[in-house]
Formats: sequence, structure tokens, C-alpha cells
Amino acid sequence: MNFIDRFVAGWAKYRKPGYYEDFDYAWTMTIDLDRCSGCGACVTACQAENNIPIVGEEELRKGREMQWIRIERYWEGEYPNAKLKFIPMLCQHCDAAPCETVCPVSATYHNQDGLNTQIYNRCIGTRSCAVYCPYEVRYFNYYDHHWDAPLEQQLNPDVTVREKGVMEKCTFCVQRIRQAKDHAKDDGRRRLRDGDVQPACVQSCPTEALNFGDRKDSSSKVYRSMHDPRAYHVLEELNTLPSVVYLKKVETHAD
Amino acid sequence: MSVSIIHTLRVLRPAATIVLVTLLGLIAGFYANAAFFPGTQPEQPINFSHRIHAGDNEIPCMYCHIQARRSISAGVPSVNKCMGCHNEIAVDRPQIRLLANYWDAKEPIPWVKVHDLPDFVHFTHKRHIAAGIECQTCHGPVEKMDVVSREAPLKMGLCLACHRKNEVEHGTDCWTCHK
Amino acid sequence: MSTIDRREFLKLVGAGSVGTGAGFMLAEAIKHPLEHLIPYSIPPEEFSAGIDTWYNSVCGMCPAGCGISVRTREGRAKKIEGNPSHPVNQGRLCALGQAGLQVLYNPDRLTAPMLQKGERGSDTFLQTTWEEVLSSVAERLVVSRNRTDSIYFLSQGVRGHLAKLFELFMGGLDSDNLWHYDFDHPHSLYAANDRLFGEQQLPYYDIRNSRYLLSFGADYLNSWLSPVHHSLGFGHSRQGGDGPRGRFVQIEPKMSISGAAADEWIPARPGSEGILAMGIGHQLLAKGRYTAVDADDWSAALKDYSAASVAERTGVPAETVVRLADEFSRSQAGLAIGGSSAGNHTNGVDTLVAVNMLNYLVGNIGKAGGVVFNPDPVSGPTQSRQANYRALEDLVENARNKRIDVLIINNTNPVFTLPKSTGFTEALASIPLIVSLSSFMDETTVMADIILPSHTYLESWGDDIPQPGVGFSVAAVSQPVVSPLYNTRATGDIILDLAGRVGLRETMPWSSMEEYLRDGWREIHARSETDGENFDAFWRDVLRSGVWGENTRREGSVVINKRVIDNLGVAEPEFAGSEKEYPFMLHPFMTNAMHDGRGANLPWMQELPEPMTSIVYGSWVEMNPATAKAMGLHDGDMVTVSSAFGSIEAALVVFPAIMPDVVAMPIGQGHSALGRYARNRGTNPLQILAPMTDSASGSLATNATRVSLVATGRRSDTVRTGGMARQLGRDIVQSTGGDATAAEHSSALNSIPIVVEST
Amino acid sequence: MPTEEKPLQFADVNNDIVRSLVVTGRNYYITLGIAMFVALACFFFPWFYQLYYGIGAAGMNHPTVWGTYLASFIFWIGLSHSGTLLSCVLHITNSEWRKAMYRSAEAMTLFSLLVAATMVMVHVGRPWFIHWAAPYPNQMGLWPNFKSPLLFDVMAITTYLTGSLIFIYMGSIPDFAAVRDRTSGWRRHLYVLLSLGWRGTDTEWHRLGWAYTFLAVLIIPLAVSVHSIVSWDFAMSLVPGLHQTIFAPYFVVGAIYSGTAGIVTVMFVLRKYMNFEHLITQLHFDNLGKLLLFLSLLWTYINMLELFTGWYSGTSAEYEQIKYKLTGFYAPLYWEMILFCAVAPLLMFSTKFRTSFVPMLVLSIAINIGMYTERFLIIATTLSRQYLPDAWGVYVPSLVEISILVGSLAVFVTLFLIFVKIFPSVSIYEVKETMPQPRKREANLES
Amino acid sequence: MSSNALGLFGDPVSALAAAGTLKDAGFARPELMSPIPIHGVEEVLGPKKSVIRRFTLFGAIFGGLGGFALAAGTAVLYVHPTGGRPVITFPPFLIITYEMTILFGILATVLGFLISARFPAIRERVYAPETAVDKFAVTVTCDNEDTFSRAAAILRAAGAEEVRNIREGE
Repeated sequence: MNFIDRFVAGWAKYRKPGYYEDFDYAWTMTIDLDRCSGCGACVTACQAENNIPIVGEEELRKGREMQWIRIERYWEGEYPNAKLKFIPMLCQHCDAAPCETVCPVSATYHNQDGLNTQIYNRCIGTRSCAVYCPYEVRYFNYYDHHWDAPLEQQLNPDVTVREKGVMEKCTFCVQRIRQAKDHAKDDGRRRLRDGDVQPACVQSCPTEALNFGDRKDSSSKVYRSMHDPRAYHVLEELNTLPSVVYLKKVETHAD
Repeated sequence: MSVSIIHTLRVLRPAATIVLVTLLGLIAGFYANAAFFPGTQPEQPINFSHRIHAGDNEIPCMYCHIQARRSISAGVPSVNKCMGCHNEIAVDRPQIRLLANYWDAKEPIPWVKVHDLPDFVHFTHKRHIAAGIECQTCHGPVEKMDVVSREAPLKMGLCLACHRKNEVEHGTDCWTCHK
Repeated sequence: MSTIDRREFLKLVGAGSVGTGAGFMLAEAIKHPLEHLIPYSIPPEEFSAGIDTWYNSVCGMCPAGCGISVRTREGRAKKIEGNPSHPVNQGRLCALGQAGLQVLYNPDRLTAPMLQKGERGSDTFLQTTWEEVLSSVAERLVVSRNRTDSIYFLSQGVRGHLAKLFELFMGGLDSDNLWHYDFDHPHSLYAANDRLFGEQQLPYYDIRNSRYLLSFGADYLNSWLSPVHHSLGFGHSRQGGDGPRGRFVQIEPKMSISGAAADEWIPARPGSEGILAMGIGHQLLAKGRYTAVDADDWSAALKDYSAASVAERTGVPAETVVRLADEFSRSQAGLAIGGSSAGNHTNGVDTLVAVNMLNYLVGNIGKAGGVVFNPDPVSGPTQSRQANYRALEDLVENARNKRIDVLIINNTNPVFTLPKSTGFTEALASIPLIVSLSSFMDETTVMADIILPSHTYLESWGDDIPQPGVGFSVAAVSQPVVSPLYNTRATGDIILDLAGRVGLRETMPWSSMEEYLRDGWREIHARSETDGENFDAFWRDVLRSGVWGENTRREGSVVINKRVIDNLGVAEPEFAGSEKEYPFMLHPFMTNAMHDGRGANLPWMQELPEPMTSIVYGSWVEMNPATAKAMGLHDGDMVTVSSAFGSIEAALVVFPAIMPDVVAMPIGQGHSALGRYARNRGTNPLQILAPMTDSASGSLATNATRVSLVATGRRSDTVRTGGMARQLGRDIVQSTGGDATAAEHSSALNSIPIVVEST
Repeated sequence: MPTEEKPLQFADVNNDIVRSLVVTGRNYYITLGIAMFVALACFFFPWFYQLYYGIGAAGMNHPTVWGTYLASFIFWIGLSHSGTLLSCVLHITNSEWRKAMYRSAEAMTLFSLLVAATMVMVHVGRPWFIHWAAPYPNQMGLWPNFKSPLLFDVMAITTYLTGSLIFIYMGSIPDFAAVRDRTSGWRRHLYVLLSLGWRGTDTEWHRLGWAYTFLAVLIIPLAVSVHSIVSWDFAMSLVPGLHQTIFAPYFVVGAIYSGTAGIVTVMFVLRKYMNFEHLITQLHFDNLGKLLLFLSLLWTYINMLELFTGWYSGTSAEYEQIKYKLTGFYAPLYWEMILFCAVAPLLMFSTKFRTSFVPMLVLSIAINIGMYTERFLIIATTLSRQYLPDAWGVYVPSLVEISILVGSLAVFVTLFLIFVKIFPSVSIYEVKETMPQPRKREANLES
Repeated sequence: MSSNALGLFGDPVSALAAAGTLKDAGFARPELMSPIPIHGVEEVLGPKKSVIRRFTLFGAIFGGLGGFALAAGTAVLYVHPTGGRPVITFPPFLIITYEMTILFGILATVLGFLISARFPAIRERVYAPETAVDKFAVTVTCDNEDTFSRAAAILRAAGAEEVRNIREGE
């Protein structure tokens, strides 16, 4: 395609907001807070899958944790009626992501799968996306991380190791999506079926609180789950249109 | 009293020339290195000739690089595989003796990578072969090379140009190739 | 200037050369470094570069026995996931299980056999050969076998064929002292089940189908028995089925993870959980929920547990007792479980008897959503002999009296998990030879004379029968997923080698654990319906799926005999230390990451925030906000926690859900060995425990120590990943009630807690 | 040396300025040496260490990913205002008193912009790829994202830097010519080139007048846009406390405020150490004082407005933000800022204060310390208290950051010291314009 | 080869008067040189027109169009959908347009200045260094000695402190 054609095609396709409805997939995760026990299996699964570095005590003390998915905890009430609620917080893959617009070099943008991408080797490290993200789920590599040998043998070859000065965040395990698409192509399928892909956190969740799928597929589990009346978005008032849907915790009172 | 800048420019000319020559030298040196010592043709532990194998004897690429069809990496043949033929063929040539030495010591051969992509690139041989891309498109006419050299720059522009030309589905999506 | 002079020319040449050189170097500097492509000499069968290979095996991180699938690539293990075919964890896996990779690739692993050269415990080991260590161990064994029972084998809890192998070995050495020791082994629960139901094995608690769970102290989502399986059940009971949403009630002095997940958390005085259970039982009978012929016996046994008296003894209001009994009996499948802190008390067995009794009283035995009894294991011993605290005290006693010649320790760490007051470490000095089979230099291995470094579970052969089972026969095979990293050997192979050297070749003729295992599994092959499949094919299938099962459940019902009923009763818990001197009851608890301390050397686990406090890399002591305020203590103050048996320092954490006179401390940190990630980090509350035991089971009453807290005046540098743990009305975690909106939403309808029945 | 008795002559102006360029005392070299050393030791060395180690050398952490580097960036951009902007406004409004001070004010603009641009380099994680933020054709086929407020910054600051450089240069051409005629050696060559052959003919003056006025007209909206855009880096985020419509005027006022205070400081120093007592007078300080007072009131008003907006919004996030600002971890800094920027400037209601040199110097420095604090607080308080309380955290600058802050001041001083030896730091021809014009002398008629 | 008569004056008024007289005497347009801009030149020597404004205007228009084209063109050259917003978005691109308008306006103004004021000076021009200090000079081009002496006389009459004969190309 020459430049003019590309310009015309781009203009036609993308001149309106909401063009993401034309995307291939709209990967969505639902998190049932009524099921979540806060056990942290998803956190470790993510660390193992995505080569998330071991930060070390000193750096953690400085507040430089690295957890693409983290368990937030909120207390309510006082003893003896104190309650503790957990909420797994990860990149929401917002359709109207504030982080995307601010990146000066387009290292983060919305791709054809409805994913909020982060291209590590394009990142120049302005960290603006982390400021713009109201969910605080972007993590910065403050230095080159190190694995004590032979821990580095565990590193996932499908995920790159990020260098210093680069922002990183949850990718919905794009390497698994990529691999699933690869297998689908081998089988001669154009589209993935529900259940073909599970990010590491979803795969590991012992209470099955996490669900993952394509919300464009109305037969998918995640579609049903996100149309549950308990569904809500965290910080919905910011209108970031997240792709992570939470299901409200059910609070029953003793009758 | 003179107001013209010409005189001053004249005075400055030698200094400017030196700066200019240095800059030109810098560019020349840079390109000389890139052109004459490109590192695209590293020396290998065994002088394996693709010309003899793939060219003269017409052994298909995927006879040895057996995984290209089904894996992300094409793979190099195991020493075992080499010895499969060279138990019989050309056993007394010096290079084959080198091979046999490795085999006898049960040591792997430390081949030097010619076509190397950065760690952050996800490139799968499988999909490209499934799409009918010739090996030579990226690797150059290997069957004519005695020593393999890297012909294509293997930069992002090259990938993009081909993806655009062939209108690959989501071929320009960053996460198609970056990981 | 049209001409240039010589001087000028030289200058230009110089400038040009400098520039060219610099350019050349610049281009050289940005060149890609040389990389190698190294093929195998002979590639392994399943190997293909760039393609994942998955191996099914068994998790060795805790005694639950989950099935795992390990993803390997280019011969290296990359990721551990749950084995979807394994009935225990059904593809899911907890954080600790996933961190198994860091056991395999731990930088502090023992890499070769070693001999202690200096003083014992001085950590001056010299690497040597297997031949040398094995022959010297064998030599000593041959001598000691002449003295009956002078050889001790203290192993971590193992099951299946490896346990059987140990039995053969120790039998051959003419010693009865084969003990399995796990800190978290639920001795009281075994004893309670034995007393109440006459069952040697733990039953299966069907949380999945239960609609009302009363948990007395059991941290079933985190550390009790089989957390992943319980979590699956919990999730399903909550939102998975079509029936009403399950309701969960947790009764414990300090909110555990299970308590946080529960719908209702009820604080009860430490050790009084059984009294509450008795009180509920009293209500059930009083309300006429139990109508069998022996109802009068039960009434008589429970008559002292009226709501008022129970309220007084437990601190739980009388109306709550009545309500709990009411809800429990009205729900379709009410299940009562008990354990963890409730079982680890001086009245632990009584308590758990009382708790399990409730299931019986509402007739929830052998039914979906109730207590289901397990069949006998298909391989290995029926029940491996677990060393309770009394057994370890005997060991200490025997050692002091020079009755032990050789102590073989297999991958267990009693020096860390036993209180200082036991005197275990000191007793080791009286044992002439200590041999340790371990992958790490832990506190116990440091005390050894000879170290036989063992493979991790990801490098060894073995099999496992999950305990507790899932109601039907299951066996799983564990297989090596990578080739051994170091000069280590599998525990089974070491034992077989030693057996050969001490002349037990006849009873133990196998050359390797793999061979022994295959041999043993012929038995299972024989009982399986295999459609005439030969053993090799069967074995391949088992290795591929990682698990074998039989879909038969045990039939029959249980009747509790009158003697048991007559002897029902829960004694008041006893505490070491006076209330005046030691005003707080210490409540040690296991965290999701550290378990009993085995997670401390795994960096992922050190960096996994403890869910309730978000603390990483350290230990702390939790205290009620009101108490802290009264004592003038603030979050983050360093305090000294002292019992009559020692004192330790930890950071104070003001914790909203703990009883005012209880302080809680996590177990697992405070290692003096175990590698760079674990060493000198935090403190170990087990060290200051009093040697209190539950007389009925002989197990250590970990929650029966009183302590005092004194501020040190210093501030802690404990690291937390979380910030402010209050929502400030921001509606981040939203909830929905079961009332007004319930009629509109079908899903919310599910959340009505129990079937309403007019009273 | 001109004396009090003798009125100032045109030639004296030339003499003074040329002397300031050519005659260099030992003190100058000592000062320059110290400034360069501090710049090297406190700015470049820690920066190189940070390049090697990573941004981790600074104190930034998970919720507060921006820190003093960005605060310094805004501060220096802020300081750059008032230089060229003020000069342009005063040029167009034909203020006489501008003429003695505008050159150094413009130089301040230029150098603060340069330091600000360097702060960007210090701030980003991978400065070796910073060129990716510039639009240029490349083999990757990639372009910067023009929707990003950061790219607005790139464009605006490039334009402002270019504009300021051209503006200060254009205004100096006649002065370069004047200096050219009085110097020899390398200086003469330099000034021959810089003056482009200026002769001061009526046509040249005419063209310069036009071009200069056009530039002034172009630069005023540019300068306003620059700091508005800097504010949008913050205001376009969703962060409570940053996502505010008031931010653009807030930043512009703040910028002019700190810039004007900066001018007072620089004027004092020039007056004192370059012996420009007769060129820079009480009149300048008085007028600048009035301007500062007005700006301080405006700034205070906007600050109150910001508090009110947060309080009136009634949302937990905004309310918490205000509470944190007033009473939280950084509260001492907040009150320090209020003291320096809102309370202390009220002294300038007194004419006596405005016309006293040393108190004005002290106040101007205090205002800039306060304004730096303001920039720091804008980042630190808001980022550490965002929407999710569990992700809250506190940020404390590291030694490297403090050192780089001090070092950036030294870089600025170094640049300024070099500037005063190359550029006539007071405009010769414009000062002459303010002086009594030469009259026809009867004696001349005779000859 | 022509010579130039240059008269130095101590004050602008006399210089301007001299220039007016020279012009009235039929000399080619006299040039004034001064250390400060002289007011009222146009009344004496006729109005001046500058092309700078056109440069500025066209520069600004070019910059504006170019700026928008740059932003919009590169956005579709390699499409990166961001934030659910259209790929060609007006509000942010208008800011780019604005900045580029000013940038090119400024650059064009400079260019216009250089061209219209004939800078930089390649060849030598008539100049008296005193004019950079406190003298005011009037110069006219003279074809021969006669015209020079005529011009010199006029200059002296107008009050020139000194009259110089400057030959071009020296």
C-alpha cells in the first residue's frame, strides 16, 4: 500500500472513536470478589510466567514492588466486626486508557486484540503512563534486575527480560494468546475458542475467581460472567472502560 | 573598519577544515567498520559448507533444520544427525575428522549464530514457513555460500516492509513480533 | 588559501585519523555480541528446541499432594501449573506450589556430598564423593544394627512407595524408630476421628457441596490439610452452583485468611472452640434436631453446655451460639470442620471431637456436602507413623541416654520447628552420627556429620496418595522433569544404595527408585480395569496423565458408640505462664508463603505479601488496636515478645481482627540457615513456645503459651507493599446485599444464605 | 569611570559594557571555577552514575514515579518565563524601564530552558533513546505520538527555545556591532560573525524594529502556551489533585511569578558584581516589586481556588488530597511554600521595601525556594495519594536527586557566567535610548 | 569605482537634516548610521516598506499546515490506536499546529529580516565605527570627485564634525 492509500484507509477506519468494536477480540477478565480468598496464587503465577524480577528487600523498602497482579486489601469496621476484603488489581486493559494517550513514543497503545500493549523496547521511561494510570498497575524497572544463578534458568523464553528504565505491566499473558493463535492456525481455525487461552493468574486461581475470555463471543464464559448483575468496574466514574470486570462481593447478614 | 564576515570566515577556515575532516573521518570510520568488518560472516568451529550440502547435493533445508516447520526456532542438527551421514561419507576429510572428534568426545559443536534476533523479538519459523516464505527471503542464497553470512539486515524495517507488502494479518501490530 | 602547507596537512591527516578511529570504535561498540548455537550431541527423545514439553508430577511443597504439570523448554523447567486431571487440585495450584521452581533452581542448593570437618554446627563442610559418604554411612549402620532400635530415621512426611521403602530399610536394620515428622501434621484431627468414628484416616470434608460451613479455627483456604482443594470447594459453594450460595462462618481468636473470606468471623477465646461446638450441639439437641435413639445419651453428655455457660467460657454471645446452631441445622448441608489453632491446644482432640460431632448430629455423614470417609491408600503403608511431640521428646530422651547411635534425617527441619525448650538441638550432641538427606543447608542439616544431598522432588521418582483423599482411591506418580542439576541423588536411590551396602539386597533387590516404583505399580495395574492393556502401556498412560484413580466410594454409615458419647467433654485449655506475668496468649499461625518455614528460602515467597498485612521479608506480631492504644504502642514499634521459655523481637502490627488478649505471630521466618534468602530475617515464634502438649494426641499445643510484650523503643523497618488499607468510601471493593436487590437479580438470589424455614 | 556629578554619556555606556566583557577579574574565574566544579561534581557525576545504575539511584517508587527531576523541570521552565515573555510584553507596551534589564532576563530564559531540557534527559529512564520522541523518518517506520501531552512539551519547548534564542540574538545584533568595533583577536572574529555586518543604518534599524516586534508578538502567546502545556502534562491525567482546569493559568502565573523573582535575583547580582549601579536602579526594583506583588496575590488566589475545588468536589479522592496537602507527610513543605510565596511577598506593599536592594534579593530567593517547593508538592503529594488507598506510598528524594538539583543550579550559573562574558549583558542601544539624546552644539556650527 | 561621502554628526537632528538636504540636492538615497534608532527618518527620507510581515505570515501558515499534516500524517502512517480516541484527533493536533505555526512564523521572520536587511554582509560596506558609540553619520554614494566635494560641502554645512571619503571595495 502506498502512503495515500494507507492514509485514506486509516482515516476511514479510525476517524471515529469506538473503532475498537471492529477489533478481532476483546479479551476480558472477570474477577469474582465473592470467590477471591486473597491467597496470592495469581501473584506467584504471574511472577513465574512473566519473568517478573525478584526485587529484593531494600528495593521493596523503597516502595519499588513489582507485581503485575497484586492483592489489595481493605479493612472495614472495627473489632469485633472487622472485615477484610481482598481485590486483585491488575492492568485493566481499558478501552479508553489514559496511559495510552500520554506515551510520547507509542510504546503503549491498543492493539487488535483489545489489549493495552506495552512494548518494552520502545519505552523511553518517562513514566507518565504510570502517573496517568488510576489503577496504579504499571511498574517501572528502576535498575537492571538480577537473578542469582541458576534461578535465571527458570525464565520464560517467550517473555523478554526488561532492562532498566522501562515500564512494564500485565499483558494478559500475550505470549499465551499468541501461542493459542498459533495452535489455532495449525488446526485451520481462524478464531480462538473459548477456553483456548488462560493467563497464568486465571489458570492458577484455586477458587476459580478469575475468568478470561473474549467478550465478543456471546457464548463465552466470560461474557456470561460479565453480564452478571453483580458486575462492576473499579473506578467506573473515570470512564476508562476497563476490560477487567469485577463481580461484587456478596454480603449476607445473619438472619 | 571592516564589517564583512568574509575575512573572519577566512581566518576560521583551517579550524573549520579540521573539524570537518574529523567529522568526515568519523562517518567514514563508522561505515568502513560496518562495510568491511560487518560481523555477518563469523568463523565457525567447523568449516561447514552450505554450498556443498544444500547447493551441490541438493539436501533440502528442512532435512537438517528439521524443526523449522513446527517450532519457533529452526534448530541446528545434533552431532548425531551429522554423523548419520558422515559415518559413511567423506570420513577422511579434515573437517569431517573435526566433526568426528566432537562426536567421539560426545561434545556439542559451538556453532556461532549468524542470524540473531534481539531477545525482545518473537519470530517463529513455523508460521513463516507455513505462509510459504522461502528460507532465502531472509537468509539469502545460503545454498551458494561456503561460509554463511547474514545478507539481510534483520532490522524492524525489513520485517515491516514484508508484512506490509504481503498484507499480513495484524502484521504491523507491535505484539505480533515483540514480546 | 588554495594551497596547504606541510604543517596544515599533518594536522588534517591527524584529525582524519582520529575521526576515523573513533567512528570505527563506535561501530564496533554497537555491534551485536557473538552468540552461540549449541546443539545436543544426541538429542533426548522428547526434545525439540522451541517447543514446550509438559511433565505431570506431584507437588512436594506441602503434604496436600496436589498434581502438577511442569512446563519444560530446552530441558529446563519453566513453570509449574496444577495438573487438570488430578482430583485434588484440578489444575489449580497455590503460590507455594508454584514456587517449587525456586527449590529446583535455588542458588543455595547442596551440590555434592559433604562431610563435617569441624565442630558440629560450625558449618565447616568439605565436599567429597558419594562413594566415600555412602560407604562410611553403611559402615556405621552395619555396626549399629546390632543394637536394636539404635538407629533413628526422622523423615519428612512421605507417602506411597518411598514410605514403604523406608519401612523395609529400617526393618532390615532392625530398628523400630522410623518416624515421619511434619510440623503441620494434624495429630489431633487423626486422634479425634479415631475416637469418634473409629477411622484411621482423615475423612474427606466436602466443602464444595456444603451450603453452610462452620470452621472452628481451621484455616482451610490457606494451610489446613489441602488448601487448594478446599479453595476449589469454597469457590464452587460460593458462586459455582445453581443452588443457594454457601455461607461460611469462621470461629477463631485471630482472623485467618479463611476468616477474611468467610461471611462471618466470630472471635472465640483460644482453646474454647470445642466448648462452642459443644454448645451448638447442646442447642441442636435442645431444639430437637437430633432424634435418633441415643438422643438422650447425647443430651446428657451435652447438658453442661447451655448457651449461657458457653457464652461465658468462650466469649461468644449466647444469642450467637443459638443462632449458629439454628443456621447450622437449618441449612441443607451444614458442615463443621475444625483444626489449625483449634486443634493445636491442650484440649485439641476434645475440641475436634466436639466439632466433628456436629456433623454427626445433623446427619451429615457420608453425604454430599458432608463428611465422607476415605478408602485405604492403594500403595505404601496405610498410615505412616508420624512423630508427635511426645515421640520427639522420647527421641531427645533416648539421645541423652546414649541410646541412639545413628540419626538419619530426611529433609525435615526439627531444629527450626521445635521449641527451644524441647532441647532437641542439645540432644543432638549426644548422638554419635547424624546423617542428613536434604537439598538445602537447613538448621538441622547444619548439625549433621554427613550430608547426602538429595534431589528435589522435581528431579526424583516417587508416588503419592493424597492425604486426606478426596473420597475415592487416587494415586499419583511423580517423575523427574529435568535432569539433575548437581551431583545429588534421589532419596529413594540413596536408601537403596545403602540397603545394598548393609546387606539388604535380598529384601530390597531394586537397582533404583524408578525400578522399585514400576514394580510397585504392577499391583495397581492389577487392580485396575485396563482392558487388557499391558503394564508398560499402563505405566506410560499413568506417567502421561500423572494420576490414577478409581471411582468407587465407601459405603455404609457410622454409629458412634455410647462410651464415646458418655466421655464427651471439652476441658478448659491450659496455658503456660501466669496471666499476670504474661498477659497475652500467643497465636502462631502459618502464612500462605512460608508454610512451616520451608518457603523462606524461595525469593518469590519472600516477596509474596502476606495477604492480611501485605508484609514481605519479615516477621511481626499482631495486636488488637484497642490493646495497642491502651499500651501506648504504635504500628511499627519493635517489641520484645517473651514467654517463660525465651524472648524474641518483632515489629508490632496493629491488626483489627484479633482478640484483645491475643497476639499472633507468623511462623516461617527467623532462620539461622537455609540460604541467603532465609537467613537472619525475622524471628521464629516457635522458639519461645512452652512444651505444652495435648495429652490425648501427644501433639505440641502450639497455641498454649502466654507471652508478655514490651516495647523496645525502636521502630521497625518491616516492609509492606500495601498502603492505606481502608476504602475511604471509594467503593473499590463493592458488595451487594442479599435483601432489596435480591428479587431483581437471579444471581443475587443465590446469595440468600440458607433455606428459610418458618420456625 | 563615570562619577555622580558627571551625567552619563553614550560613550560611557559603551565603555562600561565592553569593559564588562573584556576585563575579567580573578573573582570571576574563581566563581566560574567553583560553578563548573559544582556542576561537574553535583550534576554530571551523579547523572552518569544514574545512567549506569538506572533511575533507581533516585528515590522514586511505585506510586510516586515522578519526583524532583520533573519538579526541577517545571521549575526551570517556570523560571524561563518572565525572561523573554516579560521582555516581549514590555517591548510591545514600550516600557522604558525594561531596557536595562531585559537582556539578562532573556538569557535567564534561555539557560533555564536549556537546564530544563537537560532535566528531561535526567528524568527519563532511557535517555539514550530520547530521540524517539522527535519526529524523524526512520527504518522502523515509527513516529512519536502527537496525542501525548509530553509531545506537546517537546514541540513547545523546542519552539520556545528557538524563539528565545532568536529573540535574544536579534536584540543583541547592534550591540555585537558596537563591541566588534572595540575588540580584537578572537573576540573580534566572534563579534564580526555575530553582528552579521551591522552598521546601524536607518534601513537596518527599521527592519530590526519590525522583525523584533513581530517576534515579540509571536513569543507572547508561545510563552503562555508553553507553561499551559507543561501544566497539561499533569492536568490531563486523572490523578486527583492534578486533574484540574485551573492548572494552565495556575502554572502560567506561577511561572511568571518565579521568573520575575529570578530576574530580581539576577539583577541584584549584575548590579552588584558587574558595576551596573547606574544602569540598574531603584526604579527597576520598584517596578519589579510591584509586578511581583501583583503576581503573588494572583498566585495566592489560585492556590486558594485549588483548595476550594478539592473541598467543594466532595469526592473522597480530592478531599483526601487536600487533607494530605495541609496536614500530611509533606505539610511542613506546604506551609513553608505558603509562607514564602503568599505571606512574605506582602511586605512589598511598602515602597521602602521595594526600593531596598538586599531585602528584595532575600525575598526573591525565598519566593523561588517556595516555588520550587510548590512544584515538588504538586508531584509528591498528588502521586502519593491516588485513587486506590492500598497503593499509597511516600516518596523521599535520594541524595542523588538533591545533588542533581544543586548541580543544575550550578550548571545554570556556569552558563550565565559564560554568557556575561560573551553577550553584552545590558542592551547598549536601548540604554542609550533612555538617556538624554545628544543635542546640537553651537560650537559645531562654526567649524 | 565609486566613493562615499560620510559625514559624522554629534546629534541625530543635524544628521537627519543633512540627509534631508542631500536628498533634496538630488543625491541618491542617503544612508543614516546611528547608535540608536532615529525617529522621523521616514518623514525626511520617504516611507520604508518591509517584506518581513509577509514572511511571517507565510511562515506561520506553512508551519500551521505542516504541523497538522505532520501530526495527522504520521498518525495514519503507522496506526497506533490510543485511549479509544480517533487516530486523527483534533484537540491535541491543534496544539501541535499552534506550536508549529509559531515556530515557523519565528523562523520565517528571521529569514525575512536577514533578506530585507541584506544580512550577513559579505562584501565590505561603508561604515564609521564611531556611529556605534555616540556619533551619527550620513553617507551618500558619489560618482566622482565633484559630487563628493558637493556632498562634503553640504554635510559640513549641516554641521558635520568630520567628513570622510570612503571608497568601496577597500
